[in-house]
Amino acid sequence: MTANQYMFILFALMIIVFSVLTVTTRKILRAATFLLFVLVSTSGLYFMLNYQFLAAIQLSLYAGGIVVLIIFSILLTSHISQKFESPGFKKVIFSALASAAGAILAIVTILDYNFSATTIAAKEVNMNAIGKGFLSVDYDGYVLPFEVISILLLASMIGAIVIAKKGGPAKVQTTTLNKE
Amino acid sequence: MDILSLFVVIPVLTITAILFLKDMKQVRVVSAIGMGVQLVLAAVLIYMYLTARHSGNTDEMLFVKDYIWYKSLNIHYAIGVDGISVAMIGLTSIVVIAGIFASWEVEYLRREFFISLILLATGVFGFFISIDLFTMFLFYELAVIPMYLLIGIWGTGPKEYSAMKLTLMLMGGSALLLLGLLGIYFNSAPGGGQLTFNILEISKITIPIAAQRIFFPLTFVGFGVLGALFPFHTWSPDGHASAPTAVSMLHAGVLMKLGGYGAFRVAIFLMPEAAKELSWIFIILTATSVVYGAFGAIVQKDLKYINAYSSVSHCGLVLFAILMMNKTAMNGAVLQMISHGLMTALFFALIGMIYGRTHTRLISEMGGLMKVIPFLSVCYVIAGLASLGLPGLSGFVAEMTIFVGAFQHPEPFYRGVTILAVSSIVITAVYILRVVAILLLGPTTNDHFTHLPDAKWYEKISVVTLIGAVAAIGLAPLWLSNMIGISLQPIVTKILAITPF
Amino acid sequence: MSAGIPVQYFLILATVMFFAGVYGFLTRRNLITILMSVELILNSVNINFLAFNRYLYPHKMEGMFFSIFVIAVAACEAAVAIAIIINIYRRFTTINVEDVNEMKF
Amino acid sequence: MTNFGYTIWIPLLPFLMFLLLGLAGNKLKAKLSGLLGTAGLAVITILSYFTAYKYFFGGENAEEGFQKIQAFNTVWLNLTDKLHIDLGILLDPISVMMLVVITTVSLMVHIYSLGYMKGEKGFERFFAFLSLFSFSMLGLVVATNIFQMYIFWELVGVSSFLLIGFYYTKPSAVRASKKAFIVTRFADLGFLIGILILSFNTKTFDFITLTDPSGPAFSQSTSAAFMGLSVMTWSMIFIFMGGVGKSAMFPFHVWLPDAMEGPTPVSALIHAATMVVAGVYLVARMFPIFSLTAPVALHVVAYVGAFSSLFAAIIACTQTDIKRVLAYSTMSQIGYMMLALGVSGYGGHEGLGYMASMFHLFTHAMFKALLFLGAGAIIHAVHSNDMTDMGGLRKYLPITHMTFLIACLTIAGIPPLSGFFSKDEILAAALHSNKLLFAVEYLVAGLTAFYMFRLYFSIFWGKDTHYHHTPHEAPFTMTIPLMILAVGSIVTGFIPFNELVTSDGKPFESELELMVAIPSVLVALFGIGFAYLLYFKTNGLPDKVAGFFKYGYKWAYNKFYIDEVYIFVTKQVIFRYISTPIAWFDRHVVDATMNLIASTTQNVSFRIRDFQSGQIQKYAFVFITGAVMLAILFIYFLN
Repeated sequence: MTANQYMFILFALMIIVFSVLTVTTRKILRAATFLLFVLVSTSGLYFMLNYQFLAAIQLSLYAGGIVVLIIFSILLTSHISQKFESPGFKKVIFSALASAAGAILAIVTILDYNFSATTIAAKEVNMNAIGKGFLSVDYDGYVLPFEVISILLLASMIGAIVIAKKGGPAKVQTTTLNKE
Repeated sequence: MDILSLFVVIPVLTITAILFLKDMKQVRVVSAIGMGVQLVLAAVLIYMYLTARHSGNTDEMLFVKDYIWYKSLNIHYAIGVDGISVAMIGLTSIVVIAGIFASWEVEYLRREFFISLILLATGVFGFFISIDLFTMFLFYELAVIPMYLLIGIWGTGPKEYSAMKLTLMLMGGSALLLLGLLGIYFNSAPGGGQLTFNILEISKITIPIAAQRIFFPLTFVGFGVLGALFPFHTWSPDGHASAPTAVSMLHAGVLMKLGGYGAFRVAIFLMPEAAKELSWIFIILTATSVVYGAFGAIVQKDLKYINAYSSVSHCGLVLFAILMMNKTAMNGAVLQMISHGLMTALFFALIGMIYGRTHTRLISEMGGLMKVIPFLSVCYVIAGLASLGLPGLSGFVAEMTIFVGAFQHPEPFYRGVTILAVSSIVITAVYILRVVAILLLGPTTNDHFTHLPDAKWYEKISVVTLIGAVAAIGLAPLWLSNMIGISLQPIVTKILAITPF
Repeated sequence: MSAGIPVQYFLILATVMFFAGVYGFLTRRNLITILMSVELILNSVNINFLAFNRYLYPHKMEGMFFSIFVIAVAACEAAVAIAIIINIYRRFTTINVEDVNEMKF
Repeated sequence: MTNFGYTIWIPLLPFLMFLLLGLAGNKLKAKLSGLLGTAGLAVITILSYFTAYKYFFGGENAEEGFQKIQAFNTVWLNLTDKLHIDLGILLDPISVMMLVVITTVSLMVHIYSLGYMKGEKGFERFFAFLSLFSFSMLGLVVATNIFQMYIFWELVGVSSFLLIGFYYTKPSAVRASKKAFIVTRFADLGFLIGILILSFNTKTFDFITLTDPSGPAFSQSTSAAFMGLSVMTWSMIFIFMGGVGKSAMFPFHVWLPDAMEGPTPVSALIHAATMVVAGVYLVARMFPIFSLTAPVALHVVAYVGAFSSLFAAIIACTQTDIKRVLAYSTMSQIGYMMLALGVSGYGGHEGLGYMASMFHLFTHAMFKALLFLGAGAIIHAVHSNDMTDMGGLRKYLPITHMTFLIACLTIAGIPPLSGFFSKDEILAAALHSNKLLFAVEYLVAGLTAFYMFRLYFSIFWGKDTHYHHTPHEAPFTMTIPLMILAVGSIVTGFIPFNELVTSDGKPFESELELMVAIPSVLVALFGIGFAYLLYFKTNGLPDKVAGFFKYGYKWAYNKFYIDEVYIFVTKQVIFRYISTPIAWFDRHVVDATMNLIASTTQNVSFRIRDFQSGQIQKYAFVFITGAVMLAILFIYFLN
């Protein structure tokens, strides 16, 4: 066993264990913490796959951004000490069965399939290539999705503000009340 | 622009004009003007048609125009008229203008009311000028939808129920119809080649008999639902009873004729072989309609129900005559459509006006109205006499043409059924006279009714227009009958050419 | 760095993560935990993309770009979702999906 | 051939008058509209007399008999290639005769009405309807084809309906008008079916073609048969059914007595002189077909006529409403005419019955109109219809008395009044063909004399009733028509009908048969004598006689309960056992089926609504399970 195999096993175990814990723990803040661990481990996998840029994004955006956002919303909406009531037995069984069946099917299929290793030389993924890829209109160029995603980000930003802004129907109601 | 498209364009322009009106009082004036123009246009069309025929134009359809609007399915906006369509357009324009005047005093959502009414008229006019099956179907649906709104919003009594029932049953009919039309479409080129929706082109070929046996009943029943074919007529009493006056007029007067016209133009014309083979089934159904509707009308208590059942009876006669498949009977069928359209519109107009005064439609609560509102009462008697087939009014002409035509059928079975249908004239007399006697004659029973006002000017216009048309057809039917007769020639030729299977 | 690890391992790992997310999506009642489950699912997809890209098509960059976009979309989605969740909380004082059934007939 | 084109104005003028009075009547002064109507009719009366003179004595026809002349004809409606409805004017002996009858009686009635209806509400409406009736009746008699006849047949039915129901606020009048229309309408159904069968077989409506003994109607006579009778026989029987209805023969007579609810001039015009004889006219019009191809149908005509005349005469003896007595008497006399047609043959002296029938029609129109108008004058004076309220009126109403007596003597068949001659011809015709019918008619002759004089004595003699107002003689507008008609009743018997109106248009010889005439006069005198005994002075005899025929009297008084049978059929059978179940069936079976389809759809959708629980996790579960299952299916089973 080489070192990177150990590393892989470590990350894999962490991901599996914490994923399962994320969806089963009955305390919400713990679930968020476990999710953070999963995301961090995933970024480790990205390093192993030699996608450093992506791993960095994973760390900063996911682990640093989204999880924090989630924790904030947890703090806004839930009592930290509150434990969920455990979901119904039937629900657990059936969901577990469905998920397990899906997982087994997928795994069996993956193992059945003969992946042929490629001999083509790997392309160096450096920042230069990524930058060019984003802004190029050639083959391997992603300027259109880039633009689209930027619009999407803007839209969701505005959307999030509008939706979350205090008011809406409730506010109209209060003002009319005040008038009276 | 060709004259036929104007029949669709003018209503649309009227609707647009109404949309931008500020003053609600102008709405009805604009509607009346728009539909008045339409009436004049119809007169011009009849004149142009007769002139064209007189000058020796023997085309099956005149004023034909053809624009493609959906290429991949070969759907055209194809229009053209023959004598039958021209007659029906004339009928429609008369009934529509009478309907506009009859609803002169609609207060609630007046703008929307007139828009729906004219939209309905647009659908009807479009239906009559189309010679492309798909376009025809489109206009047909266009006519049915406003009906739902008109009954559901401006109706009386259990209007939501009635509107829903009427629309759903008609939609059910049009579902069958769509199947039938698509069936025709996919069989329109049995030898290979471009499929078509064009009636004239389809009529030149013979649809395979196996397909006809499936699609003839579908098409016929689909149109038959609208034509109140037994046992699919039950939307008619409820629908009419709940509908506002003008809508009853348009519906019974014009929309039900779409059924008869379609059954003739599509079902029989395109699939005569199956029609001949299966006619006995529908002959029994329609003859049942005729007698059954008349008997049903005898014991009704509500004026509109009486008239609805009588419509079932009279419209049954239309389909009955169409199925006899000879020139005279079909001529009678078209005449009956026109005649029934006019006189039933008259009936509903009068019922609406009487209801507007007495606030009841139960005949048992009324009596002796002749003394109080003589004008309306006399008109009601005239309508009744037209309905029971008094010579000199249109009903007689139509019924006699049908009876004589149907009795020329070579097979004794059909002649026997004809005698059954003829017997309806007595039953009709019974229920008409019953109503007239209870409603109008005798002493005035209810004190509240002793000071009712007689007809206003717009009501007089509405009623007199219709009576004038009824009497004109009744007194001088020859030109109309000939105009229709000439146009029936192609189908008669087609029927005569049928080789029995 | 990935030498000696077959591609299947990555795929199996992603599968497990994916179905863990699915399980969470099915069983959780709290909207935020459901959102977390969705994040898990998205993550597993990313792993797959990258693994395929690295092992089978190392001369291309589609997998990586796709992952970047997925992450971006996930970020948007999380922002909007949390906004909605907070709004729901204000309205109903709960974020339990089974209690939020105004739209049900 | 002489030009008769102007005859188009004979029916057209009343029609224009109807439109004028009907549309603008309420704007005109009542008196003016009455005068207008009368003047219009006077004009066409003159035209008709002129036509009759020109036709019969124009000198061109006498040699080969009177031909049928089509004075005017236009196509009104095309039906099939061969069948078309025409409107036109056909002149032949019977139509010309009818023109004279109708215009004469109608003019008399118009003049009479000017006085009788004075001050009534709806005066101009009355004259409008009278004009409509005159138009329809004239159109009927001059019809060139059977369909034209049917058209006007319906129109006279409607005018009759309108005039019976003239007093529309009176419930009994409304009922009577409704009854008259529906009963005759039912009979017309038979007429129409007859026309359909006839035209299907002969391919023509035209009278000239139809009645031409070498025409298509006759070549068809041996064709298809149904239930033992030929098609022509069936069609003739059906057509005769129309005649039965219009002429109030048994069993369609029930409407006629009730029709007396109308104003009396109307009864005189429509229900005595003109419209009710339309049935006789119809049979006469179709006579060659009846006689030559459908003798069975002709027998039906004879027996129906004979039975009706006897039936009506018996009922007439028991009624007390004077107009009803006259109505039954009308029915009885029309039965005579029908019988005469039924026993007649075609051509020459064989056609004696035909001639007699037309002769009687002519004389009957005069004396029956006179009787009704006289009755109207009486009613006008005492304001009652019931003869038990009357008595000794001869002192107050001298002119009415004299004319009424003349009419009674005429109808009883006392020579030399006109009724004697025409009745004698009928009896002679019956004697030559059917002894049973002959005997029946003798009996009826006696009964007729009896009930007419019962009426006469009860009204003008008998007890001296005390009246609230002293009855006074009617104004001259009413008495002049009475006198004119009385003169008509006296002199028309001397018209040589055997030279003018015959079955084949050729004159034949006929003389008074004393063997028939003398007994018939004796029978009539016996009837008169019996009536004199019973009713000349008030005594208990009538009650004793009634007691003697106890049940017979009761049945006859109640008109043999035919009305009750009709009421049972309409009220019970049609309303209760046909219409009500059909209406119920429609609502609770047909419509309920439609509603069932709707409610089933609704129920099903309520059931399957649970699948759409609104719970996202359930959806997700179903989605994932489905996806997994589909994956398994595609990977392992469909690969």
